[in-house]
Amino acid sequence: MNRIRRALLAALVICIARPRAALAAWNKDAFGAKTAGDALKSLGIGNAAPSKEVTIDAPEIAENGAVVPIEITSNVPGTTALIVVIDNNPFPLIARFDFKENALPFVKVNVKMGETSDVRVIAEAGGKHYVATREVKVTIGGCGG
Amino acid sequence: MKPIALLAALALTGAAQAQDTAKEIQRYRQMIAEGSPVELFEFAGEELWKRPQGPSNVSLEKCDLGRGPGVLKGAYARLPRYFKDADRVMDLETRLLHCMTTLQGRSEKDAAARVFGTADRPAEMESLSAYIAAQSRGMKLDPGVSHPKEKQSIELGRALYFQRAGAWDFSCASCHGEEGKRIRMQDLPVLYKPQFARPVIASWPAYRLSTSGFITLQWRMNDCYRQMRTPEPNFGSDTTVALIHFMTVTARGETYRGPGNKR
Amino acid sequence: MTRPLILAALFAAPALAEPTPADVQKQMQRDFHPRGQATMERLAQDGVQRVCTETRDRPPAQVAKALEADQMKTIAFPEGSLMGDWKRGEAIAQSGRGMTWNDKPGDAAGGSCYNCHQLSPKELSYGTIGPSLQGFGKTRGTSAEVQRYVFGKIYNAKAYNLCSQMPRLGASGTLTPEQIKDLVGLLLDPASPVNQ
Amino acid sequence: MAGPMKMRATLGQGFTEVRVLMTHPMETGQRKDSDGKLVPMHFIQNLTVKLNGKTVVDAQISQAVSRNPVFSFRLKGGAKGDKIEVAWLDNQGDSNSTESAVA
Repeated sequence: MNRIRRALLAALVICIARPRAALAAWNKDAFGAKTAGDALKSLGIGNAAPSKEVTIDAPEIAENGAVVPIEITSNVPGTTALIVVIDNNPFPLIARFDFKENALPFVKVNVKMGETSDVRVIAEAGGKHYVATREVKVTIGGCGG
Repeated sequence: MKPIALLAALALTGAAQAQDTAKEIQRYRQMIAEGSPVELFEFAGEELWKRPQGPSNVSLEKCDLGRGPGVLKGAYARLPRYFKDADRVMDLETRLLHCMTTLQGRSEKDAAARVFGTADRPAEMESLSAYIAAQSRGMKLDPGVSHPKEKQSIELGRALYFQRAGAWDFSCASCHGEEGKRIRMQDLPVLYKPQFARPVIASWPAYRLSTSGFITLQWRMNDCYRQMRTPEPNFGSDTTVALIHFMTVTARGETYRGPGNKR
Repeated sequence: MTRPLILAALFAAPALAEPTPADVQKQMQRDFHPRGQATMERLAQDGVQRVCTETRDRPPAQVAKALEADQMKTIAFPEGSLMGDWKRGEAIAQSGRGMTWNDKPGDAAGGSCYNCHQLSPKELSYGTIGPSLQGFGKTRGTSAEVQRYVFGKIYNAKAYNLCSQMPRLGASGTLTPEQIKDLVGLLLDPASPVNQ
Repeated sequence: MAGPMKMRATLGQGFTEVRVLMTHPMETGQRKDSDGKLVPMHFIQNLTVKLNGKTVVDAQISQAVSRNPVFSFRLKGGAKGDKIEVAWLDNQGDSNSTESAVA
């Protein structure tokens, strides 16, 4: 009886919690932060150690800041999340990817850059943080096509 | 924006670094090509190709792009060419317009009402171009060159390329006439010379990064004439087709690798 | 069996003849429509455009001389100093607006100068169709003749080099004489960034 | 009113590569339209990748991801026919998802 009740209750909780959890999962404070430091603080990231195990593949020069391709990977064992920060963007936090056991800590995506800036990628593994930094220069062009 | 600081830094460095810059920009373009949303347009185009429309309520699937009704594989690489049923040379967009009017029973006015779209609302013609052009990837550009009307069209295209007109006396060659020139930072290919026409023509139509829209060769002709300060060319006119035809013939033999990506 | 071949040959012969500028103009009249301020008259070639098209920008010296002299007559040189405000000149040089079918006729146009020329060292996004004009006034000074030359060249480049790729910015009604004076200032004023 | 999505999942060397394209304006709220009015913020915030029904990637993203986002992810192992599902949710409550089998 008790077990059934508990199971029902659990199901109910899941039903209610699920859509809300999906919405709440977007970290408003972190994404609304105006500096990289504040954004990382909101994500609970303090000191991140520079690491060669975190890699950022990005062009050194992007002709168009509206589309800057980046490819990020972590070879730190047990990486569970990758966080992307672009220091000079008005809202520096770009993305947080959480990986479950069947996913490799790898993402390729196009991002917007307002100006030349450092791109930082932080890997989370076993409660510790590791960081890689890479500068991408943004230029403009002529009249196009 | 700090492009100025960047460019200053670039200007101060030597030739070796200028070469690195070119290499890096090349790498940027390569990465862009790998992660381009161009497939979204191909996908939307496929739906449009198969969607019944117009008074006849039929799809474009029976449209003959030169290789027989409904044959898409390699069709784009063989355009522009002469079509007997229309008795004229047509490029892809002109031919699509023809199919919209003949097969779907739409008026030309309706079918050509909105041929250039925006990022928010791509034009039918743009998505269809993406879908159809993609099915010529890996094939050699082989536009029609033997029919008298094809020869006529190529010659007209060549003459148009050098025709000075408009409020600013420009011809196509005013900007695209000499090697190694650029407008602002944009390189200007000399499109009557094969070595320059080949890579350019082989990547049109294309996704345009700066506007997030899809652009076609008819759009390119239109917007060049706008900047040349002439009146507006009619969509699918002999003039626009002849220019596209001339440049495609100049690029003949190149392997088609579009739809591409433009800045 | 030979008949189609002969027919094809008959067709092919006239088709191969290269269309003349007049033929092309006729074709364009059929294939364009007016839009905004861009009227159909713009397709009609004047003598300069026709000669430059026919000769692929290499007109015989005699013809060039005569037509250049005609073009010189179109230039309305204002009285007094021709050197305007370089700051306004810089803005005009930067702007690429004006004369297209989607520019409003009354709005101020620009000279599109940076599209083709290097001018101020601060602007690194410049074109290379025309020569670099960086430091232009440094060696030439600001004498009345130099001012007159620069004003005239911008007003009607074809008066100095018949088949130049540069638009006739004054003669075409793109820029006002006041705007051209500001561009003269940009090129010649010792305080202009062009001469730093 | 979500536009088309497209996904391809292919077996790579020791992993499955998932490439997904989405039609989305990713408006930053700072861009002005042709009338000079600010276009309201409109961007994808959450993205999930599921492998055979189980979430494997859970992403939160900002308006600084480029218009018409294209993502690539890599999943461990994987076999032909495995079901991949990608879904997104934006700040205006719009959502979309797509499904495909590993090829």
